[in-house]
Amino acid sequence: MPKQPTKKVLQELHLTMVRIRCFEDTAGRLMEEAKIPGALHLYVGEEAIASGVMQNLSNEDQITSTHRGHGHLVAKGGDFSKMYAELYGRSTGYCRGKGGSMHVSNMELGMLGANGIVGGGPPIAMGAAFANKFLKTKKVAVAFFGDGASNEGSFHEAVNMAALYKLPCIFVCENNGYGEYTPQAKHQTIVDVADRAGGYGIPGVVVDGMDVIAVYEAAREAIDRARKGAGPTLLECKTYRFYDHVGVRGMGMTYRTDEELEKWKKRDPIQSFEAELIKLGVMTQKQIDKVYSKVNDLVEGGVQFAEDSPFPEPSELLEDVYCVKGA
Amino acid sequence: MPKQPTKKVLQELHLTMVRIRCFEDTAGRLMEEAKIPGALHLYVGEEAIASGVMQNLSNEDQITSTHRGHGHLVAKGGDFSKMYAELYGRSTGYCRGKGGSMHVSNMELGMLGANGIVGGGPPIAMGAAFANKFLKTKKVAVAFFGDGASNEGSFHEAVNMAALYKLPCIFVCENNGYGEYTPQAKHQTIVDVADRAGGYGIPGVVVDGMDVIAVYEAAREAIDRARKGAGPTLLECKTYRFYDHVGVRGMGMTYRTDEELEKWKKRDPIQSFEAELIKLGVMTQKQIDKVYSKVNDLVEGGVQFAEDSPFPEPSELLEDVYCVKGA
Amino acid sequence: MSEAQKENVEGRVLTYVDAITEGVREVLLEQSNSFVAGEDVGLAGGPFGQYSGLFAEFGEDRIIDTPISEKGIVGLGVGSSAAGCRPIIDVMFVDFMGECMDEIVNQMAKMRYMFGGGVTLPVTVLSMTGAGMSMAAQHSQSLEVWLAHLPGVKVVMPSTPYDAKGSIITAARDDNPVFVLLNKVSLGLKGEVPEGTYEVEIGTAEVVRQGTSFTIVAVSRMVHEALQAAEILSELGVDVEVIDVRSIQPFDTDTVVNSIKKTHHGLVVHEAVEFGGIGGEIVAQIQDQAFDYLDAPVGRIGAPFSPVPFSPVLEKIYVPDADLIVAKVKETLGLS
Amino acid sequence: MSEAQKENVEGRVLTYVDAITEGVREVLLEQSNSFVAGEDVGLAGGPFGQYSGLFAEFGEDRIIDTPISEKGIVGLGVGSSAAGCRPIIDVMFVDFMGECMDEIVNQMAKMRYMFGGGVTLPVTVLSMTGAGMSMAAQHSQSLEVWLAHLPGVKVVMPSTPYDAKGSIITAARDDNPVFVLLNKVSLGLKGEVPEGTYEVEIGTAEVVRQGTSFTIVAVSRMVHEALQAAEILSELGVDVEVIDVRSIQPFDTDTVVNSIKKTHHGLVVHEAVEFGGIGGEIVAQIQDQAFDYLDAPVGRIGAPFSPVPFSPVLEKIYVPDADLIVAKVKETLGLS
Ligand SMILES: Cc1ncc(C[n+]2csc(CCOP(=O)(O)OP(=O)(O)O)c2C)c(N)n1
Ligand SMILES: Cc1ncc(C[n+]2csc(CCOP(=O)(O)OP(=O)(O)O)c2C)c(N)n1
Ligand SMILES: [Mg+2]
Ligand SMILES: [Mg+2]
Repeated sequence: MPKQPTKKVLQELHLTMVRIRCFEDTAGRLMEEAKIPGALHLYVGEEAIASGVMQNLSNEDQITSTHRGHGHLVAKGGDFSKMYAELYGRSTGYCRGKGGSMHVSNMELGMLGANGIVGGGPPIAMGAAFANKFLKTKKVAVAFFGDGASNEGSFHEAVNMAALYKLPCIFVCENNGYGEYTPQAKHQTIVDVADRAGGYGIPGVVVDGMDVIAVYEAAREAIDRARKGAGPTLLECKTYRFYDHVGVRGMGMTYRTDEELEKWKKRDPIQSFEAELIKLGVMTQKQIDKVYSKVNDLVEGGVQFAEDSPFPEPSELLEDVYCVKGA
Repeated sequence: MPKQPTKKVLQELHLTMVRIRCFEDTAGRLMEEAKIPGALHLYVGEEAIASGVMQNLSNEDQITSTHRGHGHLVAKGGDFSKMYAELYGRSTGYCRGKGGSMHVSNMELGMLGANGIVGGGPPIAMGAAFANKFLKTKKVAVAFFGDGASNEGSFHEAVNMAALYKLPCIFVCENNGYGEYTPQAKHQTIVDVADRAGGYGIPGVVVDGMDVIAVYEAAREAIDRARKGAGPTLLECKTYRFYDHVGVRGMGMTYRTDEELEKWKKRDPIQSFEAELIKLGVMTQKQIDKVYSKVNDLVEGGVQFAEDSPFPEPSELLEDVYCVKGA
Repeated sequence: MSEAQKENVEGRVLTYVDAITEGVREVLLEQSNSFVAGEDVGLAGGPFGQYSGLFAEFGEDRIIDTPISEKGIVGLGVGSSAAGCRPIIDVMFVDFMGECMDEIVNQMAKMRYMFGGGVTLPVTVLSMTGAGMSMAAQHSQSLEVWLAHLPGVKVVMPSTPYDAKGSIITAARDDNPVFVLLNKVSLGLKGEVPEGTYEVEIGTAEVVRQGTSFTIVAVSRMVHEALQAAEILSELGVDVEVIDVRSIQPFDTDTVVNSIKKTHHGLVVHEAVEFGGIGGEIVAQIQDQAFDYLDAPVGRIGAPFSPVPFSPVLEKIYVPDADLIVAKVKETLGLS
Repeated sequence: MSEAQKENVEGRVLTYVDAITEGVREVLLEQSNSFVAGEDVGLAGGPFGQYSGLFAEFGEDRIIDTPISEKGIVGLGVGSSAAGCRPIIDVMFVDFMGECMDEIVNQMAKMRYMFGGGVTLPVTVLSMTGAGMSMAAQHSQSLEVWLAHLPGVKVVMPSTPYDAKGSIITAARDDNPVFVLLNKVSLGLKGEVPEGTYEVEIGTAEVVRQGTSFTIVAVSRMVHEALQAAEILSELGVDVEVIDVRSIQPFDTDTVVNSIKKTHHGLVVHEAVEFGGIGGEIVAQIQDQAFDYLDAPVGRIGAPFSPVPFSPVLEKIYVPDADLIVAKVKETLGLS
């Protein structure tokens, strides 16, 4: 049996989840109020995955994210001000306003980008892991992707190559049971995406994605394995998104039942973890409340920063297309 | 235990293999003599696969082939004259000289083309199988592909979709241990490509690709299953190519050992089958010799036909780009 | 839409998105071997609602939700059309064509030719193009020139509800692979659309505004910007003719060249990146065939040389509009 | 190659394919974080022998055989270059780009922009283009315009051994994604190649033959056909200037326009399908910037509108050559 995470780790896991939840709740509201342009894919309900995995990574380690990428960047240490500014399309954003929600990124934090292309991340993470091995660093690269993305050819090619070269690469499938509005059973015959691991001769692990400790432990094992040079793991986390595919209420489509949603909401990764924390005596309700109020202050500050920030200048349009030597 | 194939079937299997071998031996010689332009990928050594599979198909059933496609078309009933004419780039060829070795095809025989793109076939076969089901025919579609091709994203997507829709589609992996000059162990970690079937919830079957009866039986099972509506099978046939990747002696690269080649040649699918036929009293050596002489007459006739045939007229260059209504 | 056709319309108005749905529906009614396949085209009715109601009407056998597998989806179109179906394939955004370009360039476009005419692929591909919705670099592109450069496929880009419906029907009746590239910013655009089936010939441009002193050749949504520009310019005494190219492969050179011969001035406008876009092809054809008629170089307007930016302020500058067209025409004519 | 450079060469002659090898080798020697990855680049030395000897010299850590997985291969290039390497990625034939177009168009080309400049991708992609070897429709294409239309990548097409080696070195030193598209029919072509490292600036064309009365702008192997045509034409009294564009993205408009201003006549020649090819872009730029200098329309020669046919007799007609260029120039000048 693995040793119980320390109190510090438990508190950090909690903080990360709360940070994601609060960031996303406000982002969703702002989108539905049309203050944030474009489309947001919110991570609410899935916080345990990014939090549990990222707890094992340093800023040096890389991740590739998805269209549903805010949670990953928050968990990687993303600054709310720069994130909201990016969602607002302001020049102070992480991408100077050029990327927006679907491309928010920060190389200093090892976040190689949210990605608007389903399946876009795995080949890039595999490539980063290749560099890590080539350059003899001890870094690992983690590719997050959805159940839907596991049907893209890019996933297949990336996992095969990572396995072949024994790269320090972890493939984390966030299986929320749907690709957009299509349930898993209508896009693949298997129940566990992890079953695909066998086709590449790597371990496939299924874990409860609503249980942050379970994710943390499983990710630690996979990451340790990768760092030791033993190659990739396909780690599948079963989860659910509490909001719609896009935004909070989305387009009002009826592809999921209320019962199903309610059933999963009862397993809210944050609420259940908080109950556990209190039971274990790691945190009191008061301390928990304080976490929220601190985080909500950061949210408010971040939104304010974004709204106060300037839009990019027209001259910025043609910047950053190429790297100009000496510039 | 499945019932023993009839004498007629055994003789047909033999004939098909001999047809392929003789066609290819001559084609290879003609290429190396620079009589046939371009590059040929010869099927010698792998005859048992096309022969065993195709014995279960009618002209109505479709196949997609590979760059190594002559054997598939021969086994599907391809006419030597039209095939050689195509390899020679003559207007009497199956593709009016426009396709050549890598694109030789014939829709009347259900042969949806050799394909110069590794992994090009599986999505097309899946699509044909989709039509078969949609149109409620009883046809099946078979995708042939190599071990190397199993690493293409197109393979992954096609198998997943075929499994999802339970299509009458059979995926036949001709695992000859190499993708061009790269041994299997250097392109994937698994030994059996059939292991990938689990990732799609379909049966994966490994069979000795040098044993035509084994291929015939396994293919029959998979094809029966598909025709009954029970969905696809991934059927892997272990084989070896006796010639180089391109042509007979190829580019003289030293990526395989002579010992390896000799070991496999001892398992020549035709020679060992002939010994078996004689032992079983199905054919005499004399009858076998007669098969060769008949087939060689066809080869000679085919080559003669090709060499006597005209090249396409310049005006044909711009024909067949589009289907012109009423034309 | 010609004047004659307009008369038959009797004022039935639909949005562009509803016209798409209606076009697809007519095809499904007409051709029992046709079906729609793509990501979330079924129960969800397509990400833009462009297939809404079809799942209920035609059922899951004919409106087929696919996995997120663009290579598989296009392969499904190629294989099933070779084997007797007339599929309508949805590639959600043209940006995603990168995922299935092999199936398009090496299989769909070339199979008939490689087979010496031995196979026919009556497949229609629908996909959304265009910027203007803050969807950033991977969901806003206009990559039509890739396809127009590809012998073996046809490419149409309807700008109106009328053309959207008619083009889909015509494409589906065509025995060749046809791409119908739809503009996502135009989905709410309203226009007259007749009931029942009708065709919009592939390969013919339409003069959507008559004029005598300047020709604007516009692609897809830019037609509307050009028409707006023409109104502004008419106040300045410039009588602009606007041509909706409608089809970029095959391309209706004659209609364009004849107009230029009349007006002696031309400007080509599209949303795609200017460099390497279809505009260069059109300009090259014009100068080749109307050289002696030109009083000034034929201008081009396309997107600047960058990916599509997310920030609305940058995207607004990025996408060509009526103002830019007016400015360019004035510059060409030396008006201040 | 400029005159100055030529003087330093001292007659060292290499084939185009050996120049490629040498260019790659120099890069590997110079940059310890560079490696080559692609299908059969290792032990086999590349399907054209273009990497031969490198596996023996640099070992399997730096010359990496990959599975047949173009999406993975290009993804490897994108991810590893973002993470500190300077990869040289081999996409065996440019025809296979269809398999990895997403990784090129949506990731490699846009990542820096989408990240607001936050990432640098010093990746070089080598690939073979061109027809003429009876390799049929899927192994003979010239798809360079797809890439030239794509903000975020650079595209060079060396026509000589000198340029092949120098372009590879320059590309590998560039901090941007650069495609070096090599011509497979030119592999045996001989030319002077200096030892050691040197650069061929990306984005500058080269006047490879001076002339006064006609400008031929040629891409890749067509440079040699143009030079041959120029010899024939000189006997007819036409003094042809030949420009090797070398780089199509960025494109050296000035060199081309300046030449046209001198000769008043232009013809653009490339091997890619004419419709939608880079020729249209070049013609559009010329007529825009040298309109008043033109005595005749700028001509274009590209492949006809069909896939590349297999049959040698058809392929011979298909690929543009010196005879066709001569005929076109004569036609433009009204010579019989
Ligand atoms: C290549 C590509 N195809 C389709 C889409 C449209 N799309 C965006 S998100 C999505 C669903 C993704 O499902 P999944 O991978 O399960 O992630 P989830 O949204 O459930 O987190 C789709 C189809 C896309 N962005 N990219
Ligand atoms: C998409 C694509 N990538 C690469 C190639 C080059 N190529 C031709 S054959 C081949 C090897 C194929 O190996 P496998 O699938 O095992 O078939 P085999 O040749 O062994 O029969 C390769 C890499 C190609 N034709 N298409
Ligand atoms: Mg999902
Ligand atoms: Mg093989």
